[in-house]
Amino acid sequence: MSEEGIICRCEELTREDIVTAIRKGARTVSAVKRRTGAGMGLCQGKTCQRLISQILGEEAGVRPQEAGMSRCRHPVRPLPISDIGGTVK
Amino acid sequence: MEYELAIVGAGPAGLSASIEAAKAGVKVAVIDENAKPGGQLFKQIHKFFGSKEHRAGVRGIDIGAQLLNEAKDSGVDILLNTTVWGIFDNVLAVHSSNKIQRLEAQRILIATGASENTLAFPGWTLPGVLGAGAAQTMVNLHRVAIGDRVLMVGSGNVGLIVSYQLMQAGAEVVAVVEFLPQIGGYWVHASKITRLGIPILTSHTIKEVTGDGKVEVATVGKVDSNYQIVSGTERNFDVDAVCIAVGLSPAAELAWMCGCEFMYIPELGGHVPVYNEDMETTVPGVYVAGDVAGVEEAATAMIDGAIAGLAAAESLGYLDHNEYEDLKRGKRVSREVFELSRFRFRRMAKERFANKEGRLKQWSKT
Amino acid sequence: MRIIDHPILGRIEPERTIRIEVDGKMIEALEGEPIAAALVANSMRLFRFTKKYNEPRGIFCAIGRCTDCVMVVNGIPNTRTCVTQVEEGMKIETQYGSGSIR
Amino acid sequence: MMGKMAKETEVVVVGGGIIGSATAYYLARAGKDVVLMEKNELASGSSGANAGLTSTTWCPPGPLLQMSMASLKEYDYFSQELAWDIEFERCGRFTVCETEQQFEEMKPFVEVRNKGGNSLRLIDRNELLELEPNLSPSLFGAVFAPNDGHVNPLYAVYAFADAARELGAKIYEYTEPVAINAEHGCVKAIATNKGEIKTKYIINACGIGAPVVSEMVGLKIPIIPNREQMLVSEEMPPILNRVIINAGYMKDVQPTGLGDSAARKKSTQTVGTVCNQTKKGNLLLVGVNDFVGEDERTTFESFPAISEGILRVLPILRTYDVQIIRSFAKFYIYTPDQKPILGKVDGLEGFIMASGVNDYGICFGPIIGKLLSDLICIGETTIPIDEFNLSRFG
Repeated sequence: MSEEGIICRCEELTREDIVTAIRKGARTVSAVKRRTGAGMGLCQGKTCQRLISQILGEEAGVRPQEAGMSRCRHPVRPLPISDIGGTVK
Repeated sequence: MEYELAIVGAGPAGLSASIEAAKAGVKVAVIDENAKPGGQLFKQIHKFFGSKEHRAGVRGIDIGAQLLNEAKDSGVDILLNTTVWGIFDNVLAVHSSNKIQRLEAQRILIATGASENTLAFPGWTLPGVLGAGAAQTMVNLHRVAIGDRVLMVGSGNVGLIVSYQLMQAGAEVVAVVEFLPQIGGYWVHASKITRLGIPILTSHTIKEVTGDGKVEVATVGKVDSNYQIVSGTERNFDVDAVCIAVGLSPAAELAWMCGCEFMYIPELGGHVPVYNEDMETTVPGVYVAGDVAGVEEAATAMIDGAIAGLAAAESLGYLDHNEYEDLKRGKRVSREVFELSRFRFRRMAKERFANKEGRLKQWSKT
Repeated sequence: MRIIDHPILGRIEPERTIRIEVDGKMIEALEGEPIAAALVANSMRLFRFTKKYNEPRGIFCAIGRCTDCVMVVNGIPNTRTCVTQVEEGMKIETQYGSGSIR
Repeated sequence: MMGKMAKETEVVVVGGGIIGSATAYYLARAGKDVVLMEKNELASGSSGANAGLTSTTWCPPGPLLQMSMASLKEYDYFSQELAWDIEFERCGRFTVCETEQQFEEMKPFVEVRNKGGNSLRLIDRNELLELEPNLSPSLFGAVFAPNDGHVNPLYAVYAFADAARELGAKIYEYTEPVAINAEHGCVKAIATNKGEIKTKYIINACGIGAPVVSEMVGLKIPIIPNREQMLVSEEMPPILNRVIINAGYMKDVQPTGLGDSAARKKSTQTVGTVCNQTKKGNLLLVGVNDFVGEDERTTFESFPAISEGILRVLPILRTYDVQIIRSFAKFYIYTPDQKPILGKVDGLEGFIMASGVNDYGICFGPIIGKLLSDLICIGETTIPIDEFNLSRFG
């Protein structure tokens, strides 16, 4: 269970999951994301990125400007596929 | 769809920008994903501080209504229930009425505001733990109670104001917890809630929240100088809601997508798009205003927005340079309150560009 | 619970109420309000259980960003209830994991 | 992981994608002193942004088919025997035909490949719908490839890299080569932004960056980035048991021998319909391919293009109003004949190519790593790779 406390709410990743990724060498928010999937869920990292940046600071001394943010991609909100491919009947 | 200026976000920054630009003759659209325009203004039922020119003493909700009327009167198109889900060069990708569309714009203003920061403690995912801004939305906008007994985490202005508003809406705020040794927000706000008998526990933090499927007990403790909980100081509060008010970050996804350069400035809320004195980012034709350009107050957002609107109008040829400077200066007179943070920002931004040969000149049109 | 009287905002006069079905139970909602508000007004706070740890979740950001308040709405899972308006006869269900295919 | 950089090693692998990580792993397993360097972060290039497909279907008989099948075995071993969780599954794949003509074209296609050792099977609409009830009944039939499947490409890269490190390989991220020192036709050392390393071998596993590294020794490589745009859906319950790809896309994009790949003009944009449901439940939807240099932005038009294609094949996505949560674009490492560029380079002892893997790098990564390790350690490879030598481009 999430005794340790959840960090990524969507993907249900705990602080321990994030710390393990950092111990394996992740030094940026993007690298933590690739290793753990944190920020790949429905909200696309809107809540957890900042927390992960903080943990990178605590665990590895990474400053927020170096931790960066993971790349923003379209769409900024979930988009129903039938509204995108509207012309197909 | 085609506009000369497309503004994303119908909050104080976006609406102010739209008014100035439309008055100068620009064809403007303001786009907002919500059913109601106004951004955070319609949650803000307290009176604002600051100078008279910037509507001090007026409540956020009333400012929102005024701006909205002014924008409509100036001929601004306000597209509601419309989400801008991306920006592709000069095309805004919008989603509304079950379809996606392209909205072309010669200038783009991103005024998407900020989002709430959070704290991760055991139990923070339980129903009943929510952002203070979220509580404000539920209580003031949707008029539903988020709980009867609430613990507020964070004593910045948001924490203090929302605590007061929760009391106004009939809830009981059992305490405000602040991990720093002093209260974060203005004294005026703090004294309003202490007068109501709400304790503000400085040098305290939340340890955990427990409950069966919902918030039942919040445990807080006193922290030492390393911000670690001193064992034995824990105390429990029986509550059914916990609000987190630990600051805001610019909601700058669209600016990232546009390829804007960013800087990390903790005082402005974290990663902020770099912009010049016209509120233009490092991507020509893309402007920012309001919280997305650095978390401040609604009054700052309105000034930011007005300047961005004027700057866009000038760059589109609707104002000559002198007219623009005069109008802009007019907006700036009452800026003293906010000058400090902006000055700091400008200085940092200049330092950054000074390291890049040739860029400084391009960036600062002075 | 609804906040009917408010010292600053005044009194709300629930004009048009509609009925929605939540996990088989009919409740009243106000036209134009988001699903999440209607549920909270009826003292419902638990919106879903997560997939991995089966943990309860509810409203967190209330503005459509965090996606924590998703439920199955008219058979469609992962619907953000804080930004989806109620409609007469809407069928809302607690979501388990990522929902299921009928 | 960071630490001070080694001064000397036997092999330097440049490029921290699937090819580089796998190569480092097999070399380390063979006891070689190996350094893996990546100018950005592990898996930050094409290996980190693709649909994770492992496929033998397209492979013409010969070394490519042999390599693809051998690579799947390596994945089996790595994920089963060594228990790395990389979400590898031989779930099978349907190359779906929307018309009778496409279906007819597939008959010789299947025959040739099966003679070469594959076990493909043509199936009609009824069987297709029985196996995949959510597919559109308007489809005509499909090629069933029982051994094809998918892997989580990110986890695969990290697993190979972590396993390599456990075996003693040194991994340096944010380490970019700036020059290669060679004397008397032999590789001597590689200079990077973090310092110089003496080495006997340099393996260029850089993906679309490979021409830059080869340029350091005066080699021109005909690799061109081909942008591939994809959409990612929200997590959903299982709606597909296998990977789906439309026959038209395979013909347009992959070197199947069906179309004349040389005729694939560089100006052409292709739109395909590929759907892979990950273990977690997200759908990875491919894609729009075009040649736009190294521009990795996505376009507005790719959204309706990809969505319309997939809705035709999987109408259930409309019923459930599935939401798209992300898009991305990365590069397919295109070569003129769509074959990889592998092996030694004439006139420069110690310089080895491991690139040009078009869109099959994830599938081929393990076997390329293994073959190149064999090439260095024992001087020969179990599958002939001569036809992939750079010299073929003259």
